[in-house]
Amino acid sequence: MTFGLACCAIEMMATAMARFDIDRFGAGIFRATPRQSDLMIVAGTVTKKMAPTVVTLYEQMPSPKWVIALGNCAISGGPFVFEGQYNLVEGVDLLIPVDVYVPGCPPRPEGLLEGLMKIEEKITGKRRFPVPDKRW
Amino acid sequence: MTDVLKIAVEAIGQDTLRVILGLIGVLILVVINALMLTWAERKVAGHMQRRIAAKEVGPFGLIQPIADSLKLLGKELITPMKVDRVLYFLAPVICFIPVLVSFVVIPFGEGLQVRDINVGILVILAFSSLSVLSIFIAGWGSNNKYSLIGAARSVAQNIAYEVPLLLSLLIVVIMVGSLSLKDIVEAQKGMWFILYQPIAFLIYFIAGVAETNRTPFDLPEAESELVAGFHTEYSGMRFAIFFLAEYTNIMIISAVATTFFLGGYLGPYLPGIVWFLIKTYFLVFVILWFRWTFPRVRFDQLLNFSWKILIPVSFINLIVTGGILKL
Amino acid sequence: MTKVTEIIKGAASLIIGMGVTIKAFFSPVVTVQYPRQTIDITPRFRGHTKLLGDEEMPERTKCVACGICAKNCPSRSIKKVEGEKKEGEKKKTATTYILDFTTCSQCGICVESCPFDALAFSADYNPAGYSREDFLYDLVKEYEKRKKV
Amino acid sequence: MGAAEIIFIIIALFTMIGALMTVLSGSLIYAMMGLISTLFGVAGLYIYLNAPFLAMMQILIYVGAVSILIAFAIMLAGPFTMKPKEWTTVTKFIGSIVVSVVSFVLVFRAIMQTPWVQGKIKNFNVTTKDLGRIFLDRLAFPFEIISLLIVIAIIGAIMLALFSRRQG
Amino acid sequence: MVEIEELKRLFPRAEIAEIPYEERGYHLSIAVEKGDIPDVADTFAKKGCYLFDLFCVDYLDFLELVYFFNNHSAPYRIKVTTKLDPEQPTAPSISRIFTIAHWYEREIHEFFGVFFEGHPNLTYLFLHEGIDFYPLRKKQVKVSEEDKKRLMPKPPGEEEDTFFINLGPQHPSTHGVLRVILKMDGEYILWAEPVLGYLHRMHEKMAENRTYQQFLPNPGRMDYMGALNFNLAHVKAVEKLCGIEVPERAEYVRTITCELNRIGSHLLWLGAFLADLGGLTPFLYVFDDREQVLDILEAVTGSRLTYSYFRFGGLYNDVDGEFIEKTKRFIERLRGRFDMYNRLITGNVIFINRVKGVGIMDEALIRRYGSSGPVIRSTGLPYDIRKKEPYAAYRDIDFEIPTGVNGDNMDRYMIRLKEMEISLNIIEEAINRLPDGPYRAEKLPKKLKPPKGDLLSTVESPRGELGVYIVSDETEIPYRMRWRVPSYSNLMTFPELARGCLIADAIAILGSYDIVVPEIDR
Amino acid sequence: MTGGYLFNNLYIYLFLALFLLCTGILGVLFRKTLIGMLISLELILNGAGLNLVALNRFVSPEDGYGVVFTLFIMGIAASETAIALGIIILVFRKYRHIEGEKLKEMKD
Repeated sequence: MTFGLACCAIEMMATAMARFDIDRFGAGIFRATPRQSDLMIVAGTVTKKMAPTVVTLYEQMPSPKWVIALGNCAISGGPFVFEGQYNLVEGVDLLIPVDVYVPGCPPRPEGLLEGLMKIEEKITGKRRFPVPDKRW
Repeated sequence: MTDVLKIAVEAIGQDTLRVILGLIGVLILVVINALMLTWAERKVAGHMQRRIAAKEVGPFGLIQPIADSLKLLGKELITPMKVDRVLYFLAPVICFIPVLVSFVVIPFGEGLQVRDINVGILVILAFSSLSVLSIFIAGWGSNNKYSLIGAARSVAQNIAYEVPLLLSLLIVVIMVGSLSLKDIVEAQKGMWFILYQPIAFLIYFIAGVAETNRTPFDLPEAESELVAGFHTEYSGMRFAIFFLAEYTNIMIISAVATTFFLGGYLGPYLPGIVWFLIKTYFLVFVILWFRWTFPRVRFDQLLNFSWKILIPVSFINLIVTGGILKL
Repeated sequence: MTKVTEIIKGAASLIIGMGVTIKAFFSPVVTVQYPRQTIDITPRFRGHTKLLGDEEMPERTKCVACGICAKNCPSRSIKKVEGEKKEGEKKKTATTYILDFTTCSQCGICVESCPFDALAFSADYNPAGYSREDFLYDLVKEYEKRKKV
Repeated sequence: MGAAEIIFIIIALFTMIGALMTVLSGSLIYAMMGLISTLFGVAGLYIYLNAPFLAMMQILIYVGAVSILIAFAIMLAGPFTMKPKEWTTVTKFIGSIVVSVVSFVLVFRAIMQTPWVQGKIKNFNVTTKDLGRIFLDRLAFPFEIISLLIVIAIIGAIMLALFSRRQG
Repeated sequence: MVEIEELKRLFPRAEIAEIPYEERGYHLSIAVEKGDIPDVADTFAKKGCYLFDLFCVDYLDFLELVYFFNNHSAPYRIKVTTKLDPEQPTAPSISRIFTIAHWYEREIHEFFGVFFEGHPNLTYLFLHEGIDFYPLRKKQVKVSEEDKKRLMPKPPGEEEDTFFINLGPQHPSTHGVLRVILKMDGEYILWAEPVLGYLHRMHEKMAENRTYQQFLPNPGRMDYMGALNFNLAHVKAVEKLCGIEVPERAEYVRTITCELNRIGSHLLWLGAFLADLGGLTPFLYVFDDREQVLDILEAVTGSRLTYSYFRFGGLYNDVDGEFIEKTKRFIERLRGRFDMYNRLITGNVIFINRVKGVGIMDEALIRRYGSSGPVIRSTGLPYDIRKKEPYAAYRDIDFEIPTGVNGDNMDRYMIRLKEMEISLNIIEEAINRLPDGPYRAEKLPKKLKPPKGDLLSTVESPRGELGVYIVSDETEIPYRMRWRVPSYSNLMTFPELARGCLIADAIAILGSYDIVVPEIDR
Repeated sequence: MTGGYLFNNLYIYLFLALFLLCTGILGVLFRKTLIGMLISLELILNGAGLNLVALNRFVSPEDGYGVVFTLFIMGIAASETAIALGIIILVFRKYRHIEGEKLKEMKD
């Protein structure tokens, strides 16, 4: 489902677009309603005001369901964590169970695709796709 | 017993067994067609947007729709709390009936017709109105404002577009003098009706696209406005049935257009069914093409277009055609 | 009459639009099929940081564990920088350098502020993992892993 | 009991239950559902009466137009109220039941006592062509009147809509 | 337009001082008693000024309300300040004179606890009831019980025949997490109210915790679409504050990259706008082009979205020949693509019918809201900071400002298309003139400790007039940093434009603003 | 009585038509809202139609007058619904409810 919160949403869109084409894996249909989604990609900062909505949306999804935390903000609050911060949930995994983390600020589209494969690996137990060379 | 059967057959119609077998065949066809079309939709969309689309699952991604449907089967069936349960359950069922019934009368090839009813086209038109009803019930039963707006839009849209659809088909019926689809196809032996009646064909096709709620007339499920419209609250298999019905509706609209205007199964060299499928799927492709080219029209524009342009034009067309035929 | 021409014009515009999409339909795709193909990552790509090796002594990194980067980091991503002074060397050598990538904003201030030019960006463009702790990189260990490859 | 008969009974029951649902259900939307099932049942009965054209017209006009209009009215009149209160007072309810039951009994007796003359032809078969002939030859005048009525109805509906828009 | 003598005569009690514009970024400073504020605002409103910004600074001894006025014909920025008692801060509301002040005042109320007399609805805008102190006060001040009651949102009264729709926070067309409450009568919108704060990331608070340098990555995350423009605004402000000279090459590269960024932003807007109207394919076509922009920018900055490329006194690293080569190729490519967009979108009769005559704005409305950017250029005002208060290399480059006539969605669309073409011209010109030399100032202080004072720096972001106001107190950390973001004042015109519209039109209008929610929420 | 089958029996159709009529009367009498009454009215019309067709089928199968008149009924029903809908909406706009009992003003 489309759940763009912030900067990373743009990269999420980029992943769906012609250059990277997430639809090749059959994951191309971004549904707007939680009822028809399997995977929630939390792309961006989750604020305390947003948190109840995130939880509701997660609960509205029919199981089996998965969650990707895309970007540093969704993983841990990212660069917006500082002492005395008052409006940030420091990681979406405090609210809902997260299956795969894709770090970066924002992550490249390849990161999201990699996350998708990680999800598949987690479900099926093996990786169908070749592992691209690790770059240092 | 044979005696009873005879009377039963007399009462119901022709060959019950044939009908039952045909229904099973139609069911299989419907499912395969819907699966094919979801795949085709993705591929068409993908290539129009210069990307590959479904590829990784199976050769050319052909296994993708099957994988998707299996996934949908395995999904949890959520019944949201505040829905009207009876209506919520009923809507997908009602949605599926017209789809099945309509296929019964469509002649796929010479003799390849489940049942030739002498009021064939009326059957399709009559039952197609049921799909509106299912959308209405789904929207009402979901207890969701977006769904309800979607349902309201759908009802208004269908009232508006049913009229030109009927009128443009009526022209062909007048020309042939029969309501049976088979007769209509046979009447096109010499010339396809699209050449006599291009305007009627256009009106029918536009109204048909509107009836199936496809872009640019996809207001009941307008994603950017109403989240997912009438099926916002549906998940899993129930949602899949809506999806199935939508794709089958596209197929029916195209098939009726083929039968009425493009000479149905008539064509040289190849067997009838091949011609029929080629023509039908070409029209389906055009509908998909529409979707991936145009933005959505606005609600009032949609209604104005029907009431102010399509209906007058098709009335004039009807009168002119009737006049010419009498002269 | 104007209305008729309007309708015809409108229909023509629609057909022109359809022409654009059908042309795209038959033109080649632009997709880069990750993971079978990958895009060339630019050498300036900013992934997480990495420690550079000393040219003279390749077994150690340039990092001397001064902690300037940790102080300058906007989001306190550099959790721990420790080093020890080995015999016969003037400077300290880093033994642990823990970067919490999940709070990093890839801004490059640490790279800029390092007085010894010990930091650089890695081209690790597609990290993904199953837990937060996967991204607590110990850059010294990473360096050793890299050396082996 | 053949298959046809079983189906017939099912259809008849369907019609009756639909009719009961139409009048007795508490919410308008269920009443509409009941009406639709009745309409379908009657259409099925028409098929048994060898009038398939009529059956299709029944579905086309009643289900396709009338019930959709009613749905529209429900939606416009009771927006987002799931169950508008339908139940009336008990006395009125009992009164209505008495009226309908008495009329039922009286008419039923009348039906049973009337000596119906059965037609000679066994196979009743009215084609669409025959219907057209009847419409335009022998019943041309009533047909025109009905057409006029529909035109008046359309004009009237438009007038009402315009009037209500001016008010709102 | 505004004469000092006249002002002195009108407000004898006020302290009026002219300010060196080159150093401080504004022209006039007026300190008034708080009772005079409505009169002052009224005077400026009559003179055709708009409220550029309204915010508060906490000086511990007193709270200072700062009003910035400006006008669209020739920039003349006027700072009006007034002092408030920190214990019981109250001020008169000017939301009747400038409608945008309605939201600014609500913001100040929840962040500082200033009570505005005569304000109709001082409820939560950004925050929620979980935060029980005023976040931007220097000393922690608890929200009083009375204030808490006031802050709780009042449930809008539901009448018969109407119903409410929550557009968002999770809705496909809100471009992020904006929530708009719509009161509907059937398909028609009777009343709309945006609810912000779902992405409030405390940038302004963070600025008070970080050094100027450490704040560098933040602006880019405020507006991730125009990251470089925001980056530039911050860098420019600090450079002015510290008196750092920027080498000319850096200025030119800044211009080029900013314009590339602007093109990228406009392209994405184009796609998103069409997606709002229901056409998905253009979205993918624009992304195809946008990927080219990203490739160019990534090759030089190392990042695809949030660049933080500009540094104080220059750039993060220099551009090379390949960059110029690639940019030139991109210019050619995009120029060729405009024809395709015109055939696919501009000429399409459905598109024209959807956007023409929808969401009409006029100058009076814009003045009340202080909107900016393509949104106001659509009404025919040629107001562009790149031209009116040139910065970076825009001083040397001549370009035209596209304007519309009707102020409807169609004009906004056409202007953005035209702006992309003009940006291409600017880039071409700048590349031709690109001087050699260092890309970064040589002598940079190790620690940035700007002198005491305040400063306003403005930049034309893809969405409009962006302003940074910095108060420095001679430390490494800004005392107060205020971001005046363009989307904020653009978005606030939505309730007025959406009234009486169909829901589909409202979504088209919302799409035509090109809002970026994190920028509004900050 | 023709044949031994239920569906070849005139009385069963007459009975069903009567049933529809009586439920319709019941509904019209006690339904509270105008729409409810309208729906019940449709039942009565359907009963009449069924009656006509059944009599046509069994009493005088030579011609199709019953069928034709049922078609007339359908036309009337459609126009009646359209008009009634208009009136109902008008009433709703004016009085904000559609309950028949409360509409005292109509009597004057």
